[in-house]
Amino acid sequence: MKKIINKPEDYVKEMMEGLYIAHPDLITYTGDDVHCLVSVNKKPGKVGIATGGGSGHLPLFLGYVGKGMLDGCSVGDVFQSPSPDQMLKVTKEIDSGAGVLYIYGNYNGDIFNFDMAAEQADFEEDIKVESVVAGEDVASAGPAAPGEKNTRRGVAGIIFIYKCAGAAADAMLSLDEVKRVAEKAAANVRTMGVALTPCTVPRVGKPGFEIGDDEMEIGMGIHGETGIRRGKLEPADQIVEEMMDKIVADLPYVNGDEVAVLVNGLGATPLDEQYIVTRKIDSYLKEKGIKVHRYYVGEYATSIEMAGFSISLLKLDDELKGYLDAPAQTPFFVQL
Amino acid sequence: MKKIINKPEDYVKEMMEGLYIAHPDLITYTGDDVHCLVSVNKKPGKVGIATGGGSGHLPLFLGYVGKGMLDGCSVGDVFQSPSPDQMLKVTKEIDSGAGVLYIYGNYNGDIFNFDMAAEQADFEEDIKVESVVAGEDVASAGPAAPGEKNTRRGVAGIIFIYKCAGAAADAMLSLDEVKRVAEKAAANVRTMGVALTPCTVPRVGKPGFEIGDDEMEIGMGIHGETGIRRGKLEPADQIVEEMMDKIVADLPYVNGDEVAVLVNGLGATPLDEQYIVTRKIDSYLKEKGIKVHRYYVGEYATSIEMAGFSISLLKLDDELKGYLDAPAQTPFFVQL
Amino acid sequence: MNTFYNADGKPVLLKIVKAIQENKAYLGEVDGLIGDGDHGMNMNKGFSVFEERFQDEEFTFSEGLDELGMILLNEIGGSMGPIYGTIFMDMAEAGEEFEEIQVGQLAAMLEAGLNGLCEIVEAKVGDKTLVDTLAPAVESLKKSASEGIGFADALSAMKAAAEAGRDSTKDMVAKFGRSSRLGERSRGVLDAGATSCCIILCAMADGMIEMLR
Amino acid sequence: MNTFYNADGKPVLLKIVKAIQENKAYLGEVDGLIGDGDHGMNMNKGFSVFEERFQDEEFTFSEGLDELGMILLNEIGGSMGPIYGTIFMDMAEAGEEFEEIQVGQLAAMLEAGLNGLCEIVEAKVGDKTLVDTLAPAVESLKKSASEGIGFADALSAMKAAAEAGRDSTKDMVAKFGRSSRLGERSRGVLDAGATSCCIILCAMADGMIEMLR
Ligand SMILES: Nc1ncnc2c1ncn2[C@@H]1O[C@H](COP(=O)(O)OP(=O)(O)O)[C@@H](O)[C@H]1O
Ligand SMILES: Nc1ncnc2c1ncn2[C@@H]1O[C@H](COP(=O)(O)OP(=O)(O)O)[C@@H](O)[C@H]1O
Ligand SMILES: [Mg+2]
Ligand SMILES: [Mg+2]
Ligand SMILES: [Mg+2]
Ligand SMILES: [Mg+2]
Repeated sequence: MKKIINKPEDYVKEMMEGLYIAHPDLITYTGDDVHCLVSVNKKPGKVGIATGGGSGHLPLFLGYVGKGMLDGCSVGDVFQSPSPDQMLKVTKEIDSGAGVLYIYGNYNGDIFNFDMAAEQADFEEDIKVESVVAGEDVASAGPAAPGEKNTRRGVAGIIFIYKCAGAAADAMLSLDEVKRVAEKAAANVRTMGVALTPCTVPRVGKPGFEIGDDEMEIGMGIHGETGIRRGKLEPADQIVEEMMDKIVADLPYVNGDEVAVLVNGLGATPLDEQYIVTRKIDSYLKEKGIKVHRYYVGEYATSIEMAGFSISLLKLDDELKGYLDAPAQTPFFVQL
Repeated sequence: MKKIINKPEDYVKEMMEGLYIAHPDLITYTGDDVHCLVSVNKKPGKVGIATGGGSGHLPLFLGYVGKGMLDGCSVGDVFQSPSPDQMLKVTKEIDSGAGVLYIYGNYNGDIFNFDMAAEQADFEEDIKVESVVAGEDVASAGPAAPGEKNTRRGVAGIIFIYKCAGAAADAMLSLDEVKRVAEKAAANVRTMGVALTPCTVPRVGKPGFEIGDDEMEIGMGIHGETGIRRGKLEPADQIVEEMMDKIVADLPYVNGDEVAVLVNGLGATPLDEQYIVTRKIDSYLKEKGIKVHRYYVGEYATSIEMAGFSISLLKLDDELKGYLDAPAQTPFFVQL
Repeated sequence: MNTFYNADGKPVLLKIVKAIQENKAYLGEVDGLIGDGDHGMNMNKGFSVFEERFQDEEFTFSEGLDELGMILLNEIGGSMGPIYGTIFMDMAEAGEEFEEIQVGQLAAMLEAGLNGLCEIVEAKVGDKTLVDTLAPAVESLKKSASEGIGFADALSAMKAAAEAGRDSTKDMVAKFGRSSRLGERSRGVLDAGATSCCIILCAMADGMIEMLR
Repeated sequence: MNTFYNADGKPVLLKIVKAIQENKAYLGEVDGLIGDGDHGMNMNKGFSVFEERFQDEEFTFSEGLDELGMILLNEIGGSMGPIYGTIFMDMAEAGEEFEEIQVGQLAAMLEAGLNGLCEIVEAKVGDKTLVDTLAPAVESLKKSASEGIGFADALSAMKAAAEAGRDSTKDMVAKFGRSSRLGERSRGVLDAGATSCCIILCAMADGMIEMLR
């Protein structure tokens, strides 16, 4: 394990301390617990939006707390959900009477813990909490049948949900309305990833899986969950084509649609490669008659130091476009 | 070589094409050459600022072209200076009569090529060009004796020079004044880096050097230039202390000074680790009585997929503070 | 010698805590083979918080289970917090009225824990999780109760069932959690959760046997 | 047979281009041992642009050097563009008035190239760079000129000096460029720039020998 850290057990605590030092104008913590991050900028009467999840995905999750996006985030150990208590602390701090929306990824641990926090907030604190669970990784499971639970993992596409819901809340919409917007974004986003190298959880000290020097795994999750295919590394254009075929067919995105595109580096993959990928996505979508409203390229949701990237598409209507384009200012996401 | 690319010889061209696709509101190119990047936002009468250098350092160099920072950038192959012709094209495009300032790193190839471009701009195009060369890596050489040439490498600290000079130009200062501000920033910035893993130039196909699984190299340059010490990997706090001792003693930064701090990831090092580093820098500076005006943490100047980080300090006076805090909007740097 | 008094619960709970603490490294090793190696650390966290907070307090068996369960459920996070938290809290709830616990009562408590778990996870027997330890332990106690077996013998039988359940995971392919990514390659080693569950059940049984009146 | 006419320069220039193209892979290998392996590609780029642009044109030796130098200097970038660009352009400038080139004239031209190079780089003989090839080649020509040696013999002597210079880099420790990071470990292999410079000088000599009148 080659990391610039002190004791592995202090990894998350020290990382969080560094964050508060670097961004005092935007974030702080509540309940005497550095794992309970909240925005310093409160807007009275606004619906609060909280997220949460394990560490190891910076800028996800906490990096999107600030103006125009999220209001709070509870942070767990690396790849471990935080506790209900921690989520409850965040919830109490960010509620200003209009209720709180939870937006988080579709993982067992997170669901257990955040459902409990939501119940406690409701019963004990009289805070109305609604939840929207992101599950848009097309490689992780088939689409949910009508009435069935979505079993797909939530990955980088959650940023689109944050952005749209955050802007809706910032526009002072009600909890139900903000939830509706979040659900609309969640329903219209699809993601797929590819991994080239594993990552190492500091407390564990060894890579989460092994992969050959010339191999990639298409569809791998951001904790190293199995993908849909492992094979020899291919040229960028070929990888992008395989991923785009799967993504576009899934919603499906069709001729005439307008989308936002997120090209997300998983940690060790240089921006250069992400732009090479962007170039191919653009020509692919042009050919399909799908218009790109805007691109986001960079590291938005990582797997510590994994090499690889993911592509997310969000289908836009006028409402979502307006919310996506609204300004925001967080430690990792600034849009004018 | 495990990279998401097509043909290595198309690496830079395709990366640039992706950039123009993703950021059409901010950047474009001139002279029919994707290597000649210019801002789409022109401010008549403003001093133009150009930079340039080899690829492989994204967001450096080109990612700082936009509003309030740079106006143009010529881009070479990976780790290779662009040509005088390319820099001249950029120069011609961004000059609006007030002259052009070149700000670039202290490397042989860049100096050869940009000095020639400057001469041609002057002689053939009647554009007045001044140059400020960044050389702030305290590990790369001793300080220049009075009247002697600075032989230090220019690394991540150049971003501070871009920012201050860019804001000065945006404030419509004259070429001489913008140059003075750039020189002041250059004189007050110091950087040092540490590398944990090598990077691979795509055209070359193998890592630039070898380093043990438990080793680091303190003081290494952003092309893999030899550092001052190779040794066993140490805890983050110890590494930071060694680097800060060298940086702080060099200017020197002293009790009562006010600084800006840049913690820069070299490519594969997660943000988490950069914040662990930030935490230690903060307590180190507090102990020395040096006040931090603001932190920048993230990937600002990389070495493709090298693991490691650098620390840069900029000593501020009221003038530099004003320029540093001024707003800017580029593909990779947005400040309100 | 056929009754465990709910009031005698404290040493049993502390024995469970101790067993987890002593097996922290071992559980890490087991999880390291096909998981990510953190199961010992994850388990140790909540149990040690309980010990620290309650070692100088008085509490019954069901109260102790409730407090431990609440700590796991509320404060620990991860998957193990809710999973073991649910098991212990549902056991506590089922047992809170009991003054005397005999085989049938313990069977009812443990079954409530298993049912609670099955409400929150999808894993079934055969999926290589802690369910493979807990389910046969419950079955064994229920069988002992219906056959009128003495408490000490029933506890021994339950330990044997839990151990057999744990060992059965060795030949299984993981369907849930991290190890499931290995598919067929997850066969051949124990499941970490099944192992920790067995440690907990055996420590509980040993603790009770000492306290039988 | 003691004069090379400036007007006969085209085949000589094309021979140099061809030599670089043919040695692209070899130069990459040499650079790969202690550098980054791109020297063949870097050199090939500019020389091939020259060939493409001028293969159907007429030009003298000094004109060809000037055009090649300008392409390297203006269009190629990197370090090799300015370095070889300067050498060729300064050679061209020194030779532009010559109609007939004899040993003394060639010595003067090459010395001008060396001087131009030394104005932009700090490397000296012994630092394991192309200077180690170019400097002894200049010395050899100057010596031949002062001793009145015939052109063909002078060119052969220059080739031998360049080759010896190139070979001398094998035992040196690199002081400049990428290989310098290896310190003592850079000893034992040739320098890439010294190798390409030798290839260029030898191709030039061979081309001239064929054209002597
Ligand atoms: N979805 C699940 N349902 C039931 N049990 C599970 C599930 N996921 C994991 N487990 C159990 O948890 C154990 C691993 O626990 P632990 O290592 O603490 O967590 P993690 O897998 O997050 O590292 C597994 O051995 C398995 O018994
Ligand atoms: N500062 C310098 N001064 C003189 N020659 C140099 C210098 N740097 C590099 N060289 C020469 O350049 C050669 C390497 O060229 P090349 O591989 O094309 O460039 P790079 O080192 O950028 O990969 C070296 O073998 C050496 O002869
Ligand atoms: Mg884990
Ligand atoms: Mg585990
Ligand atoms: Mg090179
Ligand atoms: Mg080279």
